[in-house]
Amino acid sequence: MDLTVNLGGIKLKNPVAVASGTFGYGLEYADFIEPEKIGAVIVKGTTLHPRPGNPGPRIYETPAGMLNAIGLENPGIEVFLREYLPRLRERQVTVISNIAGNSIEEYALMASLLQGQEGIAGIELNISCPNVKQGGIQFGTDPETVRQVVAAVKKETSLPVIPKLSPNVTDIAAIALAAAEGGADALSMINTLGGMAIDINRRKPVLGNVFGGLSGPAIKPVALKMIYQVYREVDLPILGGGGIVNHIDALEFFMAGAAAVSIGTGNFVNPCLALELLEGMEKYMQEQGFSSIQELVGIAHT
Amino acid sequence: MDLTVNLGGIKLKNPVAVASGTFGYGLEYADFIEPEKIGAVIVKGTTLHPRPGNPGPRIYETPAGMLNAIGLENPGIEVFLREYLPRLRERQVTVISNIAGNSIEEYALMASLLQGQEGIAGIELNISCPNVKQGGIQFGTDPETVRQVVAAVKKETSLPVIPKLSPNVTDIAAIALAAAEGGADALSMINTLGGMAIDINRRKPVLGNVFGGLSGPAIKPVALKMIYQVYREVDLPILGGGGIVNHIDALEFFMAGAAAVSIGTGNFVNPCLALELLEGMEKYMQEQGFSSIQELVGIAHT
Amino acid sequence: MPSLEKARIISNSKQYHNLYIMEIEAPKTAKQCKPGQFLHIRSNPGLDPLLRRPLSLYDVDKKAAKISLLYKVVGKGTALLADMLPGENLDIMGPLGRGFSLPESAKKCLLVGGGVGMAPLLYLARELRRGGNELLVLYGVGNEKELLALERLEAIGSQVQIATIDGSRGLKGPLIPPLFSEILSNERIEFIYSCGPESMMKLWQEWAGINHIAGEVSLEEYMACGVGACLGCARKARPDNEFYVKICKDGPVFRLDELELE
Amino acid sequence: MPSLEKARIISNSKQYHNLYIMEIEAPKTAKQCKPGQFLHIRSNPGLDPLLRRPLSLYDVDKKAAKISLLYKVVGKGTALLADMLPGENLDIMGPLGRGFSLPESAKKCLLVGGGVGMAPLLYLARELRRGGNELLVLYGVGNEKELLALERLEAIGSQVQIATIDGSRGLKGPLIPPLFSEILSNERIEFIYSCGPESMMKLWQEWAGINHIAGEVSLEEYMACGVGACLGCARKARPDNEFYVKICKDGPVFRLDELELE
Ligand SMILES: Cc1cc2nc3c(=O)[nH]c(=O)nc-3n(C[C@H](O)[C@H](O)[C@H](O)COP(=O)(O)OP(=O)(O)OC[C@H]3O[C@@H](n4cnc5c(N)ncnc54)[C@H](O)[C@@H]3O)c2cc1C
Ligand SMILES: Cc1cc2nc3c(=O)[nH]c(=O)nc-3n(C[C@H](O)[C@H](O)[C@H](O)COP(=O)(O)OP(=O)(O)OC[C@H]3O[C@@H](n4cnc5c(N)ncnc54)[C@H](O)[C@@H]3O)c2cc1C
Ligand SMILES: Cc1cc2nc3c(=O)[nH]c(=O)nc-3n(C[C@H](O)[C@H](O)[C@H](O)COP(=O)(O)O)c2cc1C
Ligand SMILES: Cc1cc2nc3c(=O)[nH]c(=O)nc-3n(C[C@H](O)[C@H](O)[C@H](O)COP(=O)(O)O)c2cc1C
Ligand code: FES
Ligand code: FES
Repeated sequence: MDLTVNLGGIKLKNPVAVASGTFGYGLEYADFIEPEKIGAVIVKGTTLHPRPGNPGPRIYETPAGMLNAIGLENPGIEVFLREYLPRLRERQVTVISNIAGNSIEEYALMASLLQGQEGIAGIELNISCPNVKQGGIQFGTDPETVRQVVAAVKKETSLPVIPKLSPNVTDIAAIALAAAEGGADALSMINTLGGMAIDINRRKPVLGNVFGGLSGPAIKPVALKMIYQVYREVDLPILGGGGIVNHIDALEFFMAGAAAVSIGTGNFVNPCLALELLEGMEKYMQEQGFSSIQELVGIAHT
Repeated sequence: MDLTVNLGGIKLKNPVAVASGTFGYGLEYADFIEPEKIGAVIVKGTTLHPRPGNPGPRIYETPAGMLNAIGLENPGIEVFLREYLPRLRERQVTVISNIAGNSIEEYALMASLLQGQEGIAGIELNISCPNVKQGGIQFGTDPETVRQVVAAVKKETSLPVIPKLSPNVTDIAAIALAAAEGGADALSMINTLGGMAIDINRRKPVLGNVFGGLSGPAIKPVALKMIYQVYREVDLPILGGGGIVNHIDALEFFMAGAAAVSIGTGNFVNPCLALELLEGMEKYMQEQGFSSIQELVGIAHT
Repeated sequence: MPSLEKARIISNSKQYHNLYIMEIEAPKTAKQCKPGQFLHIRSNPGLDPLLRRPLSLYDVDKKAAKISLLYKVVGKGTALLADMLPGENLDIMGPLGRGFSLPESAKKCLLVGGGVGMAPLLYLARELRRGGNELLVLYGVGNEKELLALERLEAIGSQVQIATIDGSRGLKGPLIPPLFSEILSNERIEFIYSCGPESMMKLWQEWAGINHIAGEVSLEEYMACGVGACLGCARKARPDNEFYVKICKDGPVFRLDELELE
Repeated sequence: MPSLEKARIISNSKQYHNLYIMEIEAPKTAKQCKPGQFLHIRSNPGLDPLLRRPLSLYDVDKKAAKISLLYKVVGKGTALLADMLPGENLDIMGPLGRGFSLPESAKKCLLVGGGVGMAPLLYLARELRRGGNELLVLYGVGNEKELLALERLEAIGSQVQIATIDGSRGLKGPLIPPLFSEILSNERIEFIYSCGPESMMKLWQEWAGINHIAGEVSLEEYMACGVGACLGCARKARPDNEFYVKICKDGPVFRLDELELE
């Protein structure tokens, strides 16, 4: 059974990654699951300078989903490289770095800082975080800006670059095409949907940041549709995710066109999901007579 | 306790409506709930000519939600006026007609056919149905087209006109503003999110139409956010809905800025919901010392 | 007139493998029931699963206001049903849909039920017998342990012929006309009722056509509203028809000459 | 090292009103437990609710590999827990978080537990007593029927003082320092532990400050991951701090001098 994937130049031992922001810097869950066995660990979104993040409450459960407004709390890229990366390298974890900038220049600068760092397999560009007001969301909603960000980053690094697309747009395919034009090696989709909740007792928005990002099974149908659409229109491998909590969900994503999948909220429900899901997929593939995961990619289109 | 609402010129005896497409032509549920007691019955989306709708499967359950791709099956506006409206009029149901056209002219023509028809309290403009390829969705995603459709309809009718906005856009406030410029009397939001599901056994999209619209509790956080945003930027009453299944959900919508709410998928779970929910709201208002529903509208903003 | 009711569960237990029978007390609902109709059931108060699930009226005792359901656990909704305990309330809506029609004068009727497709046929058999009809029931299952309705069918005086896939009882093989050709050649069937996998019913539809026998079948489709309000449970009566019938309202029972099975 | 485990439920029953005690057998987990830590529990296999729920270690018997949980039904997750039956499996993850610190040498400790806030304090009391510490427990509830931990607290040899809102037992009033001023004036408290509503703990923090007594409190916040991976359970240690602590990893237990309560 061949489960390896080449995701735009990143060699994955298996096609299941854990999504940025849901798996910390890769070792927080190490008591429960060995991060080096996971296809790829996409670490918490990192910015040039440290960020304290948003005031609480930062998370809230919604029907079959959750809202988060972490606000990109992180210690900054230097601390990441100095303190976290060496430990991940030592354990031979396949690390994809996730970066978010306030300007095209900042994205480029961060890419140059990652260039040449041993132990980083690729860069996921968070151009779609709904919880940061400067930068963040607007980068991901205008095709021309997306093209420019990707191009600027590609200039600074030889690492595979994977822009992460926001679903909060009218035309996801246009954004995906722009990312391809900018030189993206693969696409990651989807990030969270914009959402909010109100506390009827306090009569106020629940989240400290008012708005947050919706993730979890609730958004799975939206993610599948966008991946299905982009698969038809853009010739780049897709790292697909949004609401995956079991192997059946994951299979849906492969069939819609994802070359690999990412698990976010599902890790909170079951920290061993990334590997358990793999077993379920293998069983399905065996039973159905598939010998390579590639055979499943986009199969629902034919 | 004052529960009456003036929704852009439509007088509602209470602020709870049932959403288009989920309550048929108003009498299908009459064995379970008296439609004349409901704030407003928004009838199934109607087109100029009869439409057979999409091939099945047309609906599919998803986590805390459902997909539908009915494809606007309806007998056409003439049959609606001749066969269904008289029965609703007889029972004194507050009817809001929901129309969908293939062109601006068709919207205008349908508005003129509704003009002067006794028993119609207002017109909801479906400019956001994701299941019709001609017309339908694209009308709802371009601000200038939205302005034109609304203006064209307003020219033909003195009935209150309520465009129903699609959530599948980058900037909902821009669409809402365009609708206001076109002369909208109120806004209805949100329609379903685009989505899909895949049957891993058949390895095909589940729905006959491939894509469908996602509704139900899963989308509530998205609906609340969009209503909260539009309430801040546009001075029109909002008919808010998306995922309401109990009175707490409904209260969230009022607090986010909805002047009235609509129940769609919730009717399938509990056909008496529209009235039961009202009881729950009244109880909350009594306990918390509110005497009019108006006092709750937008209260989470202050 | 159908109603919404919180019915009390009297019993709910596994019969064999994933097959369960639940008995409920439903005073408002029971007295309205007709064979072939269904109840639309909420399997849990939460949101997963969200929608109601349709189940046929397996047996109805109007005097005692009792309804029995025969169901197979196939997914989340039916699994939650299986977990419910006597004494708990079941949120039901019904009876819904167009049921079977009963002959005006006594006839010789053939009932063909495959697996859990027997669910709507037992109550039908009971009512047919009450009307003085003569019944031949063809009952097909995987193995004999799944013949849950057998005793009741015999008790009401129907003649039952069995087919099992594994040959553990009756004829060995699938519930299709050729398997019963001998038996049927000696019978003068006037009406056929069937419920089960559509591919099986299709073969019986063809058989009925050839033999000029009228009949009815019960169909399935995903449902949301159950009352014709959402237009979700649509299917074409015939492939070349432009318009769609709704299983919940136009059916679930259809005349054999109304549609083409797939 | 914490683990994921399917623990077997030994007992689970309502004690009073919405208060329940569940006892589970958790061989992998029990032996790792320290007072003040918590288990992250999946209340159902479905998606509603989706996330795990944190519950404190109410009591732990390492030899028997048993853990007790004391919980109050407040919403969907705890309601589903309350429905679980002995023999069923409970999906637990833990023990997680930083627990209470135990004094190096025996001390006179004050434990202040309000309502279900007593949950983490009983096991703490047990371990403190094992270390030879002397305990004064202030136990505040609405009415005496909620004093679920009382017997166990007394059995391990703690001195317990009670406050009830309705005056049904002990002092009448809320669990705040003034109510106990007389009792406390005669005691030489060297360390204070508290868990309960934050507004109450804040008053005890002030009291401890005035009396130069060190101590620890256990805090709550919505949680997703429970291990410091999502950064969801953040709060500021002090209003003017720029950065946030995480309740699940930096806590749930904090030293009184680490943060300012609200
Ligand atoms: C009018 C009517 C009467 C019925 N009567 C009975 C009965 O008496 N006893 C009984 O056991 N079952 C009956 N069914 C079928 C029953 O409704 C479904 O098995 C049930 O809804 C499945 O729910 P679930 O949540 O357990 O499974 P799900 O998780 O919803 O689905 C499990 C599997 O079954 C498939 N499935 C679910 N519902 C349907 C459907 N309506 N049509 C086709 N495939 C479906 C799904 O695709 C999936 O593969 C009836 C259906 C209809 C429409
Ligand atoms: C470390 C830790 C240990 C805990 N130990 C215990 C214990 O031993 N016994 C016990 O009964 N409870 C304990 N709790 C609280 C318990 O986790 C919540 O009551 C439970 O998660 C509620 O879940 P639910 O689904 O029943 O309620 P929900 O439906 O989630 O919520 C019901 C109500 O409670 C509020 N709420 C829910 N969770 C929290 C939270 N974490 N913080 C603030 N408000 C919340 C909601 O806003 C809502 O108003 C602990 C919490 C933490 C963080
Ligand atoms: C708590 C939380 C924090 C997140 N932080 C980030 C982040 O820092 N960068 C990023 O690109 N995506 C972030 N995401 C988005 C996830 O990586 C993922 O794209 C999204 O949650 C959808 O997948 P899911 O439904 O499987 O969770 C975060 C999501 C959650 C729930
Ligand atoms: C089965 C179904 C059919 C629908 N048909 C229409 C329609 O004809 N016209 C329309 O404007 N909206 C239609 N909608 C959208 C609903 O009116 C409503 O806006 C949407 O479902 C979100 O609300 P909910 O989450 O409460 O269902 C339909 C929704 C469903 C589920
Ligand atoms: S289920 Fe709604 S029309 Fe049949
Ligand atoms: S719950 Fe995730 S960091 Fe605390």
